[in-house]
Amino acid sequence: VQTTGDSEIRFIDDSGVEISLSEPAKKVVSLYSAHTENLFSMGLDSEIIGVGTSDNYPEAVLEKEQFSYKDDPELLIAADPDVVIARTMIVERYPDYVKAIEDAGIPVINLYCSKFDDFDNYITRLAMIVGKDAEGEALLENFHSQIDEIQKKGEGIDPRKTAYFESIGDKFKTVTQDSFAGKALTIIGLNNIAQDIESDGSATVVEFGEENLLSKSNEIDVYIAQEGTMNKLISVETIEARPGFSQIKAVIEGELYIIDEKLISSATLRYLDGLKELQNKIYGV
Amino acid sequence: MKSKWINLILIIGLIGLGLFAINVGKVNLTEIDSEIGKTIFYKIRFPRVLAAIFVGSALGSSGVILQGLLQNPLADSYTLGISSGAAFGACLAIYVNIAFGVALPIQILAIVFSYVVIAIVMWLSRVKGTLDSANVILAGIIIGSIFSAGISLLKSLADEDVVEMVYWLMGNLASKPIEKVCVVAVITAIGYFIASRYMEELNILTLGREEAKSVGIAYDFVYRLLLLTAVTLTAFAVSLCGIIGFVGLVVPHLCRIFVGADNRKVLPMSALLGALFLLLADTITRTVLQHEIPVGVLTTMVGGPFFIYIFIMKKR
Amino acid sequence: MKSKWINLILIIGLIGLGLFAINVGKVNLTEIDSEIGKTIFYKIRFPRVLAAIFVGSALGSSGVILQGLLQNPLADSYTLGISSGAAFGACLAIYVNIAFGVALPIQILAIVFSYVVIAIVMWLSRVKGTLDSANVILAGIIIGSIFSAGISLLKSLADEDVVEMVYWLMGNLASKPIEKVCVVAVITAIGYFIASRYMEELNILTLGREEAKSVGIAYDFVYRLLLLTAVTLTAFAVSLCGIIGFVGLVVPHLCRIFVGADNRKVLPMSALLGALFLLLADTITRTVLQHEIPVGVLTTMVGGPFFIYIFIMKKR
Amino acid sequence: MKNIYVSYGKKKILNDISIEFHPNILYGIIGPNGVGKSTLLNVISRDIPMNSGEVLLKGKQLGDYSQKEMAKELSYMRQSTIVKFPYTLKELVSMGRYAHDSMSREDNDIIINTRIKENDLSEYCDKPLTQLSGGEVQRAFFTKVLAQESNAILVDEGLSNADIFYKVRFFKQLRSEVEKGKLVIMVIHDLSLARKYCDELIILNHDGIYDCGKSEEVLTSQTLYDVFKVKGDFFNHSLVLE
Amino acid sequence: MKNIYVSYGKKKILNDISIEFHPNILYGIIGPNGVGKSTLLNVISRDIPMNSGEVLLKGKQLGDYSQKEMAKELSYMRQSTIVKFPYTLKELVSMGRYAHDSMSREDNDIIINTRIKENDLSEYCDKPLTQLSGGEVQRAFFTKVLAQESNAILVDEGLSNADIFYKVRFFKQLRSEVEKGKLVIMVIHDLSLARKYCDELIILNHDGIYDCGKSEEVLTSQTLYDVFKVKGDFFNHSLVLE
Ligand SMILES: Nc1ncnc2c1ncn2[C@@H]1O[C@H](COP(=O)(O)OP(=O)(O)OP(=O)(O)O)[C@@H](O)[C@H]1O
Ligand SMILES: Nc1ncnc2c1ncn2[C@@H]1O[C@H](COP(=O)(O)OP(=O)(O)OP(=O)(O)O)[C@@H](O)[C@H]1O
Ligand SMILES: [Mg+2]
Ligand SMILES: [Mg+2]
Repeated sequence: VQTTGDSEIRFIDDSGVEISLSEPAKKVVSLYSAHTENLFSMGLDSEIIGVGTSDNYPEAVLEKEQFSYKDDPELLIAADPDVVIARTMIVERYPDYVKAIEDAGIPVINLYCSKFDDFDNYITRLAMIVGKDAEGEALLENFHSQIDEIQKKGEGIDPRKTAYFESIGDKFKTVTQDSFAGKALTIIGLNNIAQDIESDGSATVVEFGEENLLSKSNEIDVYIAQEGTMNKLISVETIEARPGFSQIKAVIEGELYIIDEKLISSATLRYLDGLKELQNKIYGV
Repeated sequence: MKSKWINLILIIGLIGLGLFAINVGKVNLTEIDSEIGKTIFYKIRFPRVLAAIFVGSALGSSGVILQGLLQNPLADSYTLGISSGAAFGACLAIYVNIAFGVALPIQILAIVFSYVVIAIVMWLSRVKGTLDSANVILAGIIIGSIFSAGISLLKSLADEDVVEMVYWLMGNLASKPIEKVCVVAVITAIGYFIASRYMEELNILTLGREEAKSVGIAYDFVYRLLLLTAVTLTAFAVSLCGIIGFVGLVVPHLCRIFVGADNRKVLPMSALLGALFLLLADTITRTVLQHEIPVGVLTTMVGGPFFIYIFIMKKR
Repeated sequence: MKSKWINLILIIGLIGLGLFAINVGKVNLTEIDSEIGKTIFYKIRFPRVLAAIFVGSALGSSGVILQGLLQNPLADSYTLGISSGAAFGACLAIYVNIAFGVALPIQILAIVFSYVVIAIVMWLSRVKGTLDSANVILAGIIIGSIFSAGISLLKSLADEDVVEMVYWLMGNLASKPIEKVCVVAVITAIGYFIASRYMEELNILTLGREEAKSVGIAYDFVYRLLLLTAVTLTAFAVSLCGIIGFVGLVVPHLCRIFVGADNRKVLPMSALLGALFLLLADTITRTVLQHEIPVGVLTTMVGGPFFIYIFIMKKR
Repeated sequence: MKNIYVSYGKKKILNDISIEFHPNILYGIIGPNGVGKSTLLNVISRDIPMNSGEVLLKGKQLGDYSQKEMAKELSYMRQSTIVKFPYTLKELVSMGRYAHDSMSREDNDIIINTRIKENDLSEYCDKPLTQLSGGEVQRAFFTKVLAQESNAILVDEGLSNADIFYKVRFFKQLRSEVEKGKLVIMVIHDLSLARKYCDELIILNHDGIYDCGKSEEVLTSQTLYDVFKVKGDFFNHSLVLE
Repeated sequence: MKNIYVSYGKKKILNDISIEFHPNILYGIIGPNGVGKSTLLNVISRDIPMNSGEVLLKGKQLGDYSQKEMAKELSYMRQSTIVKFPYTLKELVSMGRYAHDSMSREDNDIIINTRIKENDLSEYCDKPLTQLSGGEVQRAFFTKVLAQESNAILVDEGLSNADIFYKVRFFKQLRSEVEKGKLVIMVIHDLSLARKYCDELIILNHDGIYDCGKSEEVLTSQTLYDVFKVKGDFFNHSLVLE
C-alpha cells in the first residue's frame, strides 16, 4: 500500500484499512466475480488483466487469465498488476497469500457487499480504484431508477402474495431482510413469510426450520429457491419430492420458482434482471 | 441375567423416547391445521425417529463386529475405510451431478463404493497373507486414506460447490423419505439377525486364527461373512444420513464396561444403546436447540465426555 | 551399513530435487522483469521448498515416534487427536475472526490446541492407569473424535464460510512467509535432535512397560518426552500448512520394510524420505498441474498405491 | 479312530518324516529345542501347510475334513497362546465346546462345569484370564482342550508351568482319555514324566526321528547322551543327572 | 550387595512375608500354582506396588533407586513376555545392555556376542524373535538377562521350555554368576533340578512361607506331601513319584 501524501484516491476498505493510491489502477486483478462484473459494467476491459477462477460473466471474462488464491502466488506476482481487488473471505482466510502479494509490492484491496444498503458505498469505492468515478455514479443512478420502477410496480399489486425464499434447501435456511434477496421480495411486491427472522451476527443466511416451514404450508403462496453454490442440485422436482412439501400451497398451485443465485443474491446489475424475471413470473407484470 | 435387565430397561427407554420424540418438535401440532399437523407427524417426524433408531443400531452393531474382528479398540467403520468409501461415492455423485448436470443417485454410489473398498481390502489382505486382523487393518487404513484423499481431490475440484459435499459428509437425519428409511430398517434388521447368529464365533475368533480353527470354526468363511455384514450395516446407514462417527466406536466400549467381553451380550445391548443414543441426540438437536447442529456433532459432544467419565470411573 | 547407503542416496536426491524445484515454476524467471523474478525466487519459491523439506521430515519423524510409542500400525498424529486438535484450533481462529471481526492468529491457536489435546490425553491415560500404549490410544481416539466433532460444529456454525475451513484443513504449502517457515525448520531440527537421542529407548519401550523398566529405562519420563516431541513436530508442521496425512503414516512403514524394526535406523531414513516425498509431491502440484491440488491429496494419491505395491511385493 | 499315517517332508525343519499313530496310546514327543516338535504338531493340526507329503486321519486326507469335523477329531493345546480380550475362564472353556452345537446348552454346560471342577478351577470360573497366574492359565487352556472331547488330543508342553501336583493330575486325566479309546500326542521336556507316563515315545533330533517305541525301551542313558548331550540315567523312571 | 530385607503384606496373595537374601547364593522359590511366586518377584522388581511393607536393597529403600541404578542392581526374566515387534535376537540382547551406556559400543558388543555364543544362539543372531521356537525364545530372553550383568538376577520359570541340556547349562551359568558374588533368585517347578542346583529353597504355600533353608534339608518327602500333595521321594536329588 503506497502512502504518498499527494495521493488522489483515499478510502477505507472493508478490512478497515485506509487505502491510498497515487493514481488510478491501470492493471487490475479482480478475484471475485461480482467485482469483475461491476468493473465491466463501468466500461473496463483491457485494464482487467486477471480474474478469479469461477468468474464467468460477462463473456469477455472467459478470455482473461485466471488466478486462484489456492495456487502459488508467483503467477499473480509475475503478472505485475497495479492492484488486486479481493473480498473479505479471501483476506481473512488466506492471509498468507495476501501477505505474499503485498510483500511483492502489490496492494490488495478488500471489498465485499452482502447487504443491499451497502451497494452505493461499494460501487463508489470500486470506481475510485480504477478512476471511473463518473461511470460509477452513472451505474448507481441507473440501478436506483430501475429499482424504483420495479418497486412502484410492486406497490401497485393487490393482493400481495406471501413468499418463502429458500437460501439453502437441505438446511431449510432463508435470508435476512437486509440482504439482496430479502430486499428483492419486498421490492417486487411480496410479503416475506420469514420477515420476523433475525440474524445472529452479520450473516445474511439464517435458519427457518423444516417444521416451521411446513406448519405455514397454507400461507405460502409463492416458493422461491435460489440455485447456486450454496444451493446446488435443486430443481422443481427435487423440491416437490421433499417429504411433506406436497402440502405447501405454493407447490399445489405450481408457484415454485428457481432463480440463479447470481441474479438475486449478488451485488451486480444483474440483480435487476432477477427482480424483473421474478416479478414477471409471479405477477405477470 | 444382568444383561437381560439392562436390555429391558433400554427397550423401555427406547419406546418411551420414541413416543416422546414423535410428539415434540419446533412446532406444536395441536395449534396448527390438523391436515398439516398430520403431514408433519407422518412425513417428517415419524421417518426421522425411525431413521435415528435404525441407523443408531446399525452403527452400534457394526462397531461390535468390527472391534471383534479387528481385535482393536481403534476399530470402527473408519478404520477399514468403509466410511471413506461411502463418503467418496457420495462426493463423486455430487461432483458428477454438478459438473455434468446428470442425476446419479448419491445413496447408491455411497453403498457401491463401500463394497468396492471392502473388496479391495479383502483382496489385499489375502494377497498379503492370511485374513487376520493385522493384515486387514493395514490394508484398511491404506485404502481408507486413499479414498479420503480422493474426497479431498473432489472437494478441491468442486471449488465453491464444496459446501454441498461438506454438508453431506457431516451427516444428519433431517428430511429422509420414508421409503429410504424403510430400506435401511430392513437391511439393519437382516444384518443384525445374521450378526447375532455368529456372535459365539466372533468371541472365538478373538483367540486368533489358529485357536479358532482348532475348536471348529470355519475361520475364513465366518470372518468374511461378518465383515460383509458390518460393511452392509455401515454402508446403508451412512448412505442414508452421512457420517455419524462416534456411535460405532464408543457404544460397544460402553456396553463392554457393563457386560464384559462376551459379544453375545454386547451385540444386542450395543444395538439398543446405539439406537437410544442417536435418537436422544437427534431429538435434542431437533427440538431443544434453536438451530439444528448435525447430529453426528452432538453425539460426539455428548457421548465423548460421558465416555470419559465412565472410563475414569471404571479405573481399571 | 546398508541403511547408511540408502540415506546417502536420499540426501543426494533431496539436494538435487531441492535445487531443481527452486528453479522451476509456473513462471519462467528468465523471461520476466528481474526485480519481480528475484521476489518470486526468494520470497515465494525458496520458502516453499524449505517448508516442504522441513514439514516432510517433521511428519516422517513424528510418525516413527508415534508408531513406536503406541505400538500400533494405525498410529499417526490422527490417532492421538493431535491433528484434530490443531485443526480445531485453526478452525476456531477462523470462525472467531469472522464472527467477531478480530484477528486471532490461526497458527498459534493450532499449536496451542495440539498441546491441549495431548495434555488431556496424558492426564486421562494417567487417571486410567499406567502410561501405556493401550490407554494412551484409547484416550487419544476419544479426545480426537470430540475435537473432530468440534470442527464439524464450527463448520456448521460457519455456514457459507465453511469452504475456507475445508481448504485450511486440506493443507498446502503455498505462500508461506519465510519467518514462519524458519520457525518450523528450527523446531523440526530441535525435535529431530531430541528424538534421535532416544531411539534406543524407543526400541526398548516396545517390549512393554515392565521389560523396559527392567533394563533401566526411566519409562514414564522417556514416554512423555517422546510424546511431547512428536506432538511438537506435528503441531508446528500442521499449523504451518494444514493437514497432510499420509506422510506420517506410510513413510515409516516404508522405511521399516527396507531397514527393519530398529528405530535408530528408521528415524533418519524416515525424516529424509518424508522430506523427499513431500517436496516431490509439492513440486509436481506446483509446476505440472494447471491448478494446484492440495499437496496432501497428491501425497496420498501417489504414496498410497506405491505403498500397496511394496506391501504386496514384500509378500509377508 | 482307526489309522493315522503321517508322512511329509518340510525342507530344513522336518525332513521326510513318517509316523503312524494309533488310538488307545499316549504318545510323547521329545527332542532338543528347535528340532521341529511344535512344527510337527502344527502340521497335524493344519496350522501350517506342508511343502509335500500327506497326513491321513482315519484314512482320509486331512484337507478333506471340514473345520468342524476336524475339531471333533482333534484338539490342540499350543505352546503359547496370547489372550487379548479379558474372557473369563468359563467363557474360554465354553469355546472348546463350539463344535458340539448339536448338543443342548444344558448338556454342554454340565460338561464344561465338570471339566472345570476336575481341574480345581471352579473358584476362578468368572475371573478374567488376564488375572490368572502362569500355571492357572495353562490349566485353563488344558481344561478347554479336554472339554472339546475330540478323538485325538495334541498337547505342546502344556504343563511346563504347572506344579508337580497338576502335572501328575494332567497325566492321569490324559490316561483316562486314552483308556476311552482316544489318542494323545504330547510334546514334553520333562524326561522323567515322559518316561513314566507316556506309552510310547518319539525321539526327534536334528536329522529326523532318532528312535521311537515303548518309553522305557527307547529313553535310555544312551539316548540321553546321543540326543540331548547330557550324561545321566533313569532310576525308577526318574532322570538322575551325573 | 549386602543385605536385602523383604517384608510386605499384600492382601490375599502375599501375607506378611519376610525374607532376607544374600549374595553368593542361588535361591530357588517353589510352591504350588497361584501361591504368589510371580507376585513376589514382581514386587522385588517394582513391577507392582505393595500394599504395605518395604523392600530394602543394599540397605536402601527400593523406591530410592533410579531406573538405571535399578537395572544395574537387578535383572528379571518374566514368566511370559509378548514380543510384538519382530526384533532380531541380537537386538533383544543388546537392549539388556541399555544401562551400561558409559561403556563403549565395541565393549558392549563384545559382551553381547560372548553371551549369545555362550547360549549357542549365534546362528539365530539376525533372526526375528517371532520366528524362533518356544525354547529358543526363552533362551534369548535368558541371554538378555545375563547380558545385563546386574548384581541380582530374578528368573521366573525361565527354563520351562528349554530342553534338558540347556536346563543344566542354565544352572551352570547361574552358578558361575553366583560365584562372581551375585545373587540369583529363581522360581522353578522342576523339583529335581531345584533340589540339585539351588543352594537354598524358599517353599511357599497358600499360608505364606512353609519353610526355607538348604535345599536338601527343606525339600523332603514330607514337604512334598504337605505343600504339593503328592507322594514321592528324592533319590540322588531326583524326584521319584510313587
Ligand atoms: N515362522 C518361522 N519362520 C522361520 N523359522 C521358524 C519359524 N518357526 C519356527 N522356526 C524354526 O524352526 C525350527 C523348529 O521350530 P519348532 O517350534 O518346531 O521347534 P520345537 O522343536 O518345538 O522347539 P522347542 O522345544 O524350543 O519348542 C526352529 O529352529 C525355529 O527357529
Ligand atoms: N492382575 C491380577 N489381578 C487379580 N489377581 C491376580 C492378578 N495376577 C495374579 N493374580 C492372582 O494372584 C495369585 C498369585 O499369582 P502369581 O502369578 O503370583 O502365582 P504364581 O505363584 O506365580 O503361580 P504359577 O506357578 O502358576 O506361576 C493367583 O491366584 C492369581 O489368580
Ligand atoms: Mg515348540
Ligand atoms: Mg508365576
